[in-house]
Amino acid sequence: MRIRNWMGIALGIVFVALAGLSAHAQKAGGTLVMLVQPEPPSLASYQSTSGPIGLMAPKVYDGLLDYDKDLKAVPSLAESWTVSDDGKTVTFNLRKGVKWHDGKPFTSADVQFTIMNVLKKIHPRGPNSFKEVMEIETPDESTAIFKLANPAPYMMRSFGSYESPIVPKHLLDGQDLKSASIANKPVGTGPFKFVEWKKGQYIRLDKNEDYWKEGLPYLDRIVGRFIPDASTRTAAMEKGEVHYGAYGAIPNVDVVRLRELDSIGVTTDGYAMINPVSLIEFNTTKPPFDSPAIRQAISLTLDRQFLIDNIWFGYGKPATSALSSSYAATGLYAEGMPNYPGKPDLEAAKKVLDDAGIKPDANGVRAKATLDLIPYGEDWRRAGEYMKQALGDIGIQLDLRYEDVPTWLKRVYANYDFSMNVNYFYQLPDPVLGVHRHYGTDQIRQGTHFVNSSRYSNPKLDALLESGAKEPDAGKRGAMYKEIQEILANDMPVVNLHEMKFLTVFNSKLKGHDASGFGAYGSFDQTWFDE
Amino acid sequence: MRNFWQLYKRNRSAVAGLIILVVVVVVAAIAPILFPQDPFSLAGLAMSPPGENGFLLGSDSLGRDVAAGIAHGAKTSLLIGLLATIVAVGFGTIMGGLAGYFGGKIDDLLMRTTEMFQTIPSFVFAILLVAILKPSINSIVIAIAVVSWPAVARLVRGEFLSLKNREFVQACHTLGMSDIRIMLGEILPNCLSPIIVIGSLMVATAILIESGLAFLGLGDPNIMSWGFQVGAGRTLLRSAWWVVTFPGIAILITVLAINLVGEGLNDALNPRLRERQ
Amino acid sequence: MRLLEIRNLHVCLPEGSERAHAVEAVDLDLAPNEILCIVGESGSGKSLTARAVMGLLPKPHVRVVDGTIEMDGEDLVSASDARMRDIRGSAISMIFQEPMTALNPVMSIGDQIDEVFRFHVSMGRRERRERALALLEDVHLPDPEYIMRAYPHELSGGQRQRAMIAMALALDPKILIADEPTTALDVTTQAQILKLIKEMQAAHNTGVLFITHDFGVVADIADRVAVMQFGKLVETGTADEVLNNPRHPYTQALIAAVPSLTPRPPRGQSAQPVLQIDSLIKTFRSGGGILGFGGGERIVKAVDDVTLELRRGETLGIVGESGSGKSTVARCIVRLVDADSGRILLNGTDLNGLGRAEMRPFRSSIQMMFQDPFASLNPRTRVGKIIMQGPLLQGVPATEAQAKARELLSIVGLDDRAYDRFPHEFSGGQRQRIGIARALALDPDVLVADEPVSALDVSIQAQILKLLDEIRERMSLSMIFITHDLRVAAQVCDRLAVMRNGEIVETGATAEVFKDPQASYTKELLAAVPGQNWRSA
Amino acid sequence: MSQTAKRLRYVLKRLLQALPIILAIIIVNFFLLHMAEGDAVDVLAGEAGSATPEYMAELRKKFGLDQPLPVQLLVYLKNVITLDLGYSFRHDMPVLDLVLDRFVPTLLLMVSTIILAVGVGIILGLLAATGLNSWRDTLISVFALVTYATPLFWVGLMFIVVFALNLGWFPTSGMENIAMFYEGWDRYWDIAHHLVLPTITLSLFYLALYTRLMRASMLEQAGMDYVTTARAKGLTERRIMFVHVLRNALLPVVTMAGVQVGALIGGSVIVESVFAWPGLGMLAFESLFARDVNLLLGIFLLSAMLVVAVNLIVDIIYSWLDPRIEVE
Repeated sequence: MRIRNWMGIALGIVFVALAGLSAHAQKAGGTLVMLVQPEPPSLASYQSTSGPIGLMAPKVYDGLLDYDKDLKAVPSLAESWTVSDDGKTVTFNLRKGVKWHDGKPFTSADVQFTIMNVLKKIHPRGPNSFKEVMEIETPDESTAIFKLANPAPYMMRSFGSYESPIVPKHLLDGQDLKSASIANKPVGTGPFKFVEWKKGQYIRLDKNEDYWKEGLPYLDRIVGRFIPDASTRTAAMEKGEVHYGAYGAIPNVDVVRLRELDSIGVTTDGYAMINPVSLIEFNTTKPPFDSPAIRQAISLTLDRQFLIDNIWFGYGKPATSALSSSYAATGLYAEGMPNYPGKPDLEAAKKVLDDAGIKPDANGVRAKATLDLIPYGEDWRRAGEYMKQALGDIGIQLDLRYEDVPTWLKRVYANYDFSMNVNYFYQLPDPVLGVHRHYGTDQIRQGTHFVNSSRYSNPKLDALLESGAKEPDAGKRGAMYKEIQEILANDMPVVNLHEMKFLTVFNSKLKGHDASGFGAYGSFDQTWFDE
Repeated sequence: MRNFWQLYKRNRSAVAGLIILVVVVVVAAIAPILFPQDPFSLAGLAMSPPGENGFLLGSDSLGRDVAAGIAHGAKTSLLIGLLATIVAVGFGTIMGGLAGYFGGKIDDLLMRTTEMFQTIPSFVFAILLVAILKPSINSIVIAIAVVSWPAVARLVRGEFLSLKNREFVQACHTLGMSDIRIMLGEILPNCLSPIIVIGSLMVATAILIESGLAFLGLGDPNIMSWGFQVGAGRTLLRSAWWVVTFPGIAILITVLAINLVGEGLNDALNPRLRERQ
Repeated sequence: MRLLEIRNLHVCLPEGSERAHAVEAVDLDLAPNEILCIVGESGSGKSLTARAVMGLLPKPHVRVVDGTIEMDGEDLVSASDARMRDIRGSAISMIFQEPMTALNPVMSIGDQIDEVFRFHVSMGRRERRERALALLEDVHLPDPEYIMRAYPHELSGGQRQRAMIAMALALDPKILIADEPTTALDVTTQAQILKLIKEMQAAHNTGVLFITHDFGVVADIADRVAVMQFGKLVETGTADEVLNNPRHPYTQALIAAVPSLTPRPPRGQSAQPVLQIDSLIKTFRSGGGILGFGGGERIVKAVDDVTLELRRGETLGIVGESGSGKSTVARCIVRLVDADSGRILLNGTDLNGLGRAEMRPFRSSIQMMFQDPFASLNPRTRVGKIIMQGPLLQGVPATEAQAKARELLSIVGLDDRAYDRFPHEFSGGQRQRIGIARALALDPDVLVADEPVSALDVSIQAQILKLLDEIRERMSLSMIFITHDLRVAAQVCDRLAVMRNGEIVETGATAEVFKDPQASYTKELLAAVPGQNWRSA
Repeated sequence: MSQTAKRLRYVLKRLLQALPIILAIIIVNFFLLHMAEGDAVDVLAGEAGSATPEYMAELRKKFGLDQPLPVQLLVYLKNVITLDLGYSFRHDMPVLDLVLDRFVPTLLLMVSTIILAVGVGIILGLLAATGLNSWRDTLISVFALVTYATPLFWVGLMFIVVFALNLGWFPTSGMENIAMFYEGWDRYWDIAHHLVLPTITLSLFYLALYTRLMRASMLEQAGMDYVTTARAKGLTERRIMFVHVLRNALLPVVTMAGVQVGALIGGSVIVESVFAWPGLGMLAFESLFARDVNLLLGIFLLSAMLVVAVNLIVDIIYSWLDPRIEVE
């Protein structure tokens, strides 16, 4: 049984009308040069969620849906959609007349192929997001019907072009997905066509004249430019050689200076979808961090505001729970968790340690450990240096270790040869997508990156996580997650540090780059220059 | 010795270099007295300009004292320079000495090896070594030594080649002296001067390489050094110039001083120059 | 008529030198078409006098402080730099001791001659070239076209010096200054160059200021002679006066020190051989790499089937010019160089092919003395230790070796204080004495002396030769004496072997070889010895 | 044998001699890289966000990383013989294409740096030596020392701030103005404009070396006998310095330039990083941290060949400057 979602259609009409109207105010033309850092390994957003890929690929690919600034779903390749009452059937009505950049028509077969053969197989998060999708029926060229084993409300948040790009079946079917040529030369349905990738220099995308949104995109061209050195990126932004830099492309310290300039704008919008949180992972299987007490003490000791002020120059918010406060909108976030003090509480920390029998020796040292630092930039080194000093005050003596990416990944996620690791995770728009992977026993997957490397295992928590994932009722779900957060605040397998605020720095002449809820990961079809 | 000092003294800039170098060494030695606190300690208000909030040379983004860092870092930087040089000079002398003394196949083999090292882009190779050995003082010293020794080997080989045919060495052969004793006791002391000169310049280069590695994020995170300060402060260049500029000046002055001393040593030790004067 | 008048010339030395003036109160005259030889030992100031005339003193530390140098009435001391440049190369020109280093290695001979024309006269390119070719022809260089294009390293030593002479005579100078122009040359070449200088001088009516340390050369070439010592002129006069009737004691002593060409009387000798060298062959290879991409490999037969015999108590001289292989023979004998084949029998034991360890016991029986007094002693080792090293290596106890070293120092005529000093504190002659002491420390049966006096001034040379003679008697040494100097050979050797291109062309008792040379090469050599008509005493 | 044949033979010989060196470089670095923790798959998976061990194993199989090391090495060497440098794991492209793409910028930066450093170094060294102990000499010596002792990245950043931002004379970074996509002469001009700051920055360090070497070499040559001869011929000091001494003094500078090519490619990492110059140094740096073994080996191979080629050119220049050296 299908129920038409008139709402969707209506929204679509309004949207197109609005786009048509505003075309008078906005000017077409111009080349946008945006910072892409680092140079991406490929543009295969269907098999990698790597940040720089996310900056370029969504300009080429479309998703079934898009999300507005409030993260509400709006039509994209799907003109409308319906969810059955039992939540197990989702029907998408696809836009007609859409063409791939190579001129071939876009059909429901592409959707079926993308979800079942690509995203469920090789996308890093796809197997999770589409876990419940058993099959996709394609009664005609413009209808795709998803059949689910269980209801999956969180899935409806995963249809954006960054998370789930729809890829051309005719170019991928029957090929080895891992070495298909579209990895480096993407062919999509999006507002910009891939033209050229000059390794070490830039990726060039030109306007798609046949884009299905009438009158869009405004820009003639987008060039993604690679500049390895942060100070040089800042200089290039200042000089107007580049117009847009997101995801920390411009270091916060420079932003503090640049935001005073009229020619430059700064925003923290556009990151709601990824919801990043910095944290410390502990190896809970061996001393000294096998004791919850020492983990709690660390959480009590660290001055989160200091980190935010001195390393991220004021951008960020102290973490107060295992869940980011941005989940407050969906009612999942719980306030007032223990061991997340507003100000560092050294006395409490020492008491916790004393009570647990972790006493200082003659030199005042209670425990020694090595702190591994995520090798993604200088900020994390500074954070480590701060923690070394701060934790020294309660008798935890740290050595810092900063290795390159492969060594670090191998150490933490394959060899488990670490005791304490600074990291950051995207919590994503739903905890099932971004948070569960830290804590579930089923997420202790040796050799898989960014999952439960603490090897924390709690059957009670596992049960709560499982039912929380499936619960459609917002109120009940909120209660479950409150309990989850309480358990995690007491056991502290991971200490959350702060809710990160990524910065987007842009030339003031650049408008409309924030049209999508994805911010920099959006399609930029409505971006234009106000000369 | 007195003779040496007389000759050295004639080069005024070399004397200036020596004075600067002595000052740097003294600062390194008394750093724990000047700045008893851990140079990593968060001593006060972050990013204070020089002279404010009790920071002579300002503070960095975490409120660490730049001056304390420079004083404590002097020891590390000099140590890295010295150790890397000792290793490079030691190894290069052995390789160059063997190659020059024995000649023939050994020479060919050893010289091809040094050629190999000179064919690899050396800084990239140093980065590779540090990355593989994981960033620490030890691996930095090893990496610098590995890319520096071929120059020493070539120099020593040349010296050995010319000295081994000198008549005093032949005289030792006719006395039945063993090769080892001839190499160590007869030839080596006579090529110490150029080795000392190249060694002194190598200390300077090593300090520069260390700062370059640190710039690329390959420093030891636990030990205060000028390279560390420069690497940590480089993004602050435009917002808090003092954080990176003062350590940079420390590097500049020290490298400069070592070079002046090296040139002075060269003038004083190089007999060819001496005869000309 | 006087071409050049030097009056009261004083040239100072840098502060802190041994003496204040390199040249002191020198008066000299040079007439056209005259060859004036300035003779003296090293450090006598003869070279600086010549350079003062050229205005080529290493200013500012060494300069003329007093006196005049007048050429045709024009004072050169006070002449401007520009005027001196005009004079140099046209009115006065100069040739040097070592033509290899005196010519620019990266410039062709033709270009270097051409420069002289370009800077002094205006001439077309063609004309300059023709003049240069004619000059090369004049100095008897074969194939002048080739020489014009050639670089210095492509010519032989004699050819280079001829080219230098051509260059110096390019503009028909009034004065030619020749600073030891034949010292670096072999004796036969020297004779040719001396002949050439005389010929050119006569043809161009040139006044020649000829600097030399060799009285043989003086006897062959000089019209007048000036003798210098310690910067002062001790005697001047015609060649005949000075050479045959010297008045000043220094001149007398110098002349007395020149070894006579008349071989000394033969000594009684045993027929028992100490050392026999049998069919010795040594070839040197150069070029070619580890993987044999040779192409450029050169093979030189340095020693080609040499057979020699040294009898107990005798001194066997090996004479020959550079490149004859005489030094290689010596080095093969002491096993510094491994011979390719042949036998070296020391008291019946074949040394050739012995390993280092096997060789060690024989080291003490056969010792060597080297040519260069500066290179043969380790500058970083004290004299006592240098002498002791040998005995210590042979296992002699340290105290015994020390005592022996002190004793040897006194035997070679050195003060006991020398024991604790470094080699650089000694003069060349003293160092050769130390070298002798080192060789003697092992009580050898055979001493191989490789040009032991060639680098020494003639008076020192006489002393060392005398010392060697005494020691040979005292220690009943047998000696192989390598030399290029036939005068020295005549005075030292009992028998002679003459070498050329790695082969022995003649052997025989010294007196017989001198009196009645068999090989044509020996005759050539003997004929080339400078000053042979001068003195028979 | 004719002169040309001799030269050809020499070039061939030198290239053959370089073979074992290049082979050794490949083998040494191959094992070094495999000694490092983690491989290309770890990096790719880490960047992708998350990947299952099964997926990673599949990738390893695809890249041939599941084979024993000696087998991998042999396969690589076998491919290299056929001029196949393999596939870059990270870029999913043939290594040869990638490396050749970066070769031109590297060559541009290298050649312009050598020309600037050697050229200006020679001139400054000459000026210093001819004005020995004058203020000119002192000034040049101080300048050389200071440029040598100043960390490269600091100079680079300062140049950007002063010349690109404050004065606006040059672009901050990159190789061309990519918003414009110039063509023809405009493009060459644009590239030259972008080349200025990186070249000057990289030159400064080497400039100091050549200046000092040239000065010392001039002084040494000025004491040689042939200079006395030249004076005895009545030549002017000018002629002596610029014709006689200069050519001889150049020889050690040329030798040094040859020795430093290897260092130059490596030393450009920092400059390439600061100025976002798309050269091989930066590519090597990135591929190292991506454990892109094939790519890094390819870079080493190419840069080794470049060094060999430049050394050959230097030798030929040397033999042209110094007739004593015969190319044979």
